[in-house]
Amino acid sequence: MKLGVFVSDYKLAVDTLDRMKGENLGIVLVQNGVYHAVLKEGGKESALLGKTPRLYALSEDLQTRGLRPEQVDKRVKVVDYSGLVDVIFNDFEKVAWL
Amino acid sequence: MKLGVFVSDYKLAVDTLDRMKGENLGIVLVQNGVYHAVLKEGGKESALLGKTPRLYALSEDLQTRGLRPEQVDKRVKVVDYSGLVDVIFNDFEKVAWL
Amino acid sequence: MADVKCAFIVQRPQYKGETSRLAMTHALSYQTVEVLLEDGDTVTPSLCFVGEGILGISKGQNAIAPYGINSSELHAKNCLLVDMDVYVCKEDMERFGITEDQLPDAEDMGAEKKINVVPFAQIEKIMEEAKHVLFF
Amino acid sequence: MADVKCAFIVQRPQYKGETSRLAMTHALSYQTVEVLLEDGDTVTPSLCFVGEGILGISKGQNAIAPYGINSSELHAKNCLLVDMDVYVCKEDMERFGITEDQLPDAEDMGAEKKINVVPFAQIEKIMEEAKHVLFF
Amino acid sequence: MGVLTMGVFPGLVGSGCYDFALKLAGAAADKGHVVNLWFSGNATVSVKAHQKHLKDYSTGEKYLVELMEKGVEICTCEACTVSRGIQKTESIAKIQWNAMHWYLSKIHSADRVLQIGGE
Amino acid sequence: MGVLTMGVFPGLVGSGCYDFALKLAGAAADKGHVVNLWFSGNATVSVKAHQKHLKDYSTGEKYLVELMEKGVEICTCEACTVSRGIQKTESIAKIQWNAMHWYLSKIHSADRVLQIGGE
Repeated sequence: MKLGVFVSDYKLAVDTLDRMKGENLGIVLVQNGVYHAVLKEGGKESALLGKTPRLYALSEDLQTRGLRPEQVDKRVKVVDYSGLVDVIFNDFEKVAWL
Repeated sequence: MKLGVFVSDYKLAVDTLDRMKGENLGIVLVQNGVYHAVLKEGGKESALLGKTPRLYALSEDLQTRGLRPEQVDKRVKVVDYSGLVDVIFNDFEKVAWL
Repeated sequence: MADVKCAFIVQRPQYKGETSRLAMTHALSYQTVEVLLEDGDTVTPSLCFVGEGILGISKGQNAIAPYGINSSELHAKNCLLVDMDVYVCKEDMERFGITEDQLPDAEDMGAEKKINVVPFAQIEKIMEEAKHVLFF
Repeated sequence: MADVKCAFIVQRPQYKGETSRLAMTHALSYQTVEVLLEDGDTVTPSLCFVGEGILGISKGQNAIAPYGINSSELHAKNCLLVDMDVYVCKEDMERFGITEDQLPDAEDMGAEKKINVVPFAQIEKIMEEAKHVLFF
Repeated sequence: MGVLTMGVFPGLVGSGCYDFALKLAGAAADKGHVVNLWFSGNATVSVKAHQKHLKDYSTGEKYLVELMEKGVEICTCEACTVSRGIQKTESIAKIQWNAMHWYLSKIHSADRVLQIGGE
Repeated sequence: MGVLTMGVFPGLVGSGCYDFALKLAGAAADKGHVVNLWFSGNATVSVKAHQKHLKDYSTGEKYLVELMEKGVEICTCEACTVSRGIQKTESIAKIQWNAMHWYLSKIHSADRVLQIGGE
């Protein structure tokens, strides 16, 4: 269904995303969600990175937190707000904020 | 240190409580925290119930959620707001909201 | 003339925050949205409870006595009363040990619809068929 | 005449909500509280970062450009500048792969204090010795 | 060009989510998209006029005014707003006040809906 | 009798946590304890006067007034409040306006402090 899911937390209090099939899913990391693109907790990358090849992170939210682009996992496409608007309209049929 | 920790969620987004030693700890279940006293997720009781023998749950928050006193785990003392005031002043030296 | 299907997915418990309650009140407003639309246009919400979201609609709630507010149970009943399709995730019922008789119905209010207990796969299908998906 | 020790424990990340930022601004006000207290009375906060709380004070933040607000890094530096005791949990640094050189200092602003990286056990001891414990 | 309708819900004034919603709305409007913003729950507080911008707080008033100048339609849930003591006369000018069906009507015309829930 | 100081922080208007804080403050005052309430973050919105009580929303005004009649001291963070556009003249009568050190001073005199954070 080409659903883009916005993730705005690092530690998630809901498990809806875990249970959704990855095939047509995309994940947009915003706010504290951007830590998923950078942190390796206990040496392990975030499980979200393996869930789908369609991964985005918001550059403004990386910048705010002092995270540099080179720290971001290579599979994650960094976009700014303007780029995010295009992602919403062009890359997905629908979007949802977790 | 006789610290009473207030838990107001079922699924916790912070892990501070997990890491605190149980000896002098008490746990007060309020708001959605009262589900810890009732639910057996996947047949298993909440880990919080085994953390300390000093467990309380707020009756008004059970009532609000349609949870009956007989559903509450026997180790949990059900108190109302008035009783909770006594718990705060008499059973602990300090209290903290998780 | 078009109907727009929306999946309202309630994934958080009730009361601590307002979001999961507002999911229901917003879905209910599908009844009156026509005043703002062209003739024949409609919006049809499907209201789905998943994860901890299923906890907040149990029978026997009383939020008026302690807090002076309407219960989420009442809101769920109102949704049935206006013929909304309401779904609860079967796997989550089992996981939390909640039985079907703990779910409210609104027969006493004259509602014909009942809550549908369905597998998560069916809720995914509802999301798929909807034009828009809204998580609460 | 009494000093009241308080443990301010920041356990949530910065920015999404305000709480963890407000922990720092409230702790900072220990500097001016004397105007409301009897002579000789004081409040001494210890500011401890644990769990995800440690993420929000990293060096190199810029919240002014995108959002027009001061960064949490600046707030952390201000805490050092007023000689507050600031602690960061060692185990969480390791868990998230954060090194000491990623933590800010406020030498450029003339601060003498530095952030102390300590085991969680020491943060528990700070909570124990404090009269009050406040989680943010 | 498309239509983006966003619902902004509880607890967002003073939070990063609120800043996010306003920035995204602005970026979409700048690209020529039609943007509708619905405030419900605690987010309704953001329609209060005379917000003082302090650098330790994110406040929305000036951004909301800018958004409306760009053609963004903004509406607050009347019930949520008056329950918080804010009257229409105290609201930022040109923000609409309506019931929840306003949001549903803007969902009807939308190509994309972003419902920002959470707390 | 003891002194209970509570800090009530973001996102609490219209939430269960806010109801909790007010009910606990009332129960403590009824037992003869001294109670101080500090509002910061989004909770400061609760000092706005003329809240309309609808049964789908928890509103605090009448409870706050009752609490103050019982002797509870209530203070709102001035910076947080004005950043949300609420002026002193629009506030519920007798609620104090002050800086964050008010909270610390009431912590100094307290036997128990309950800081309600979260979002």
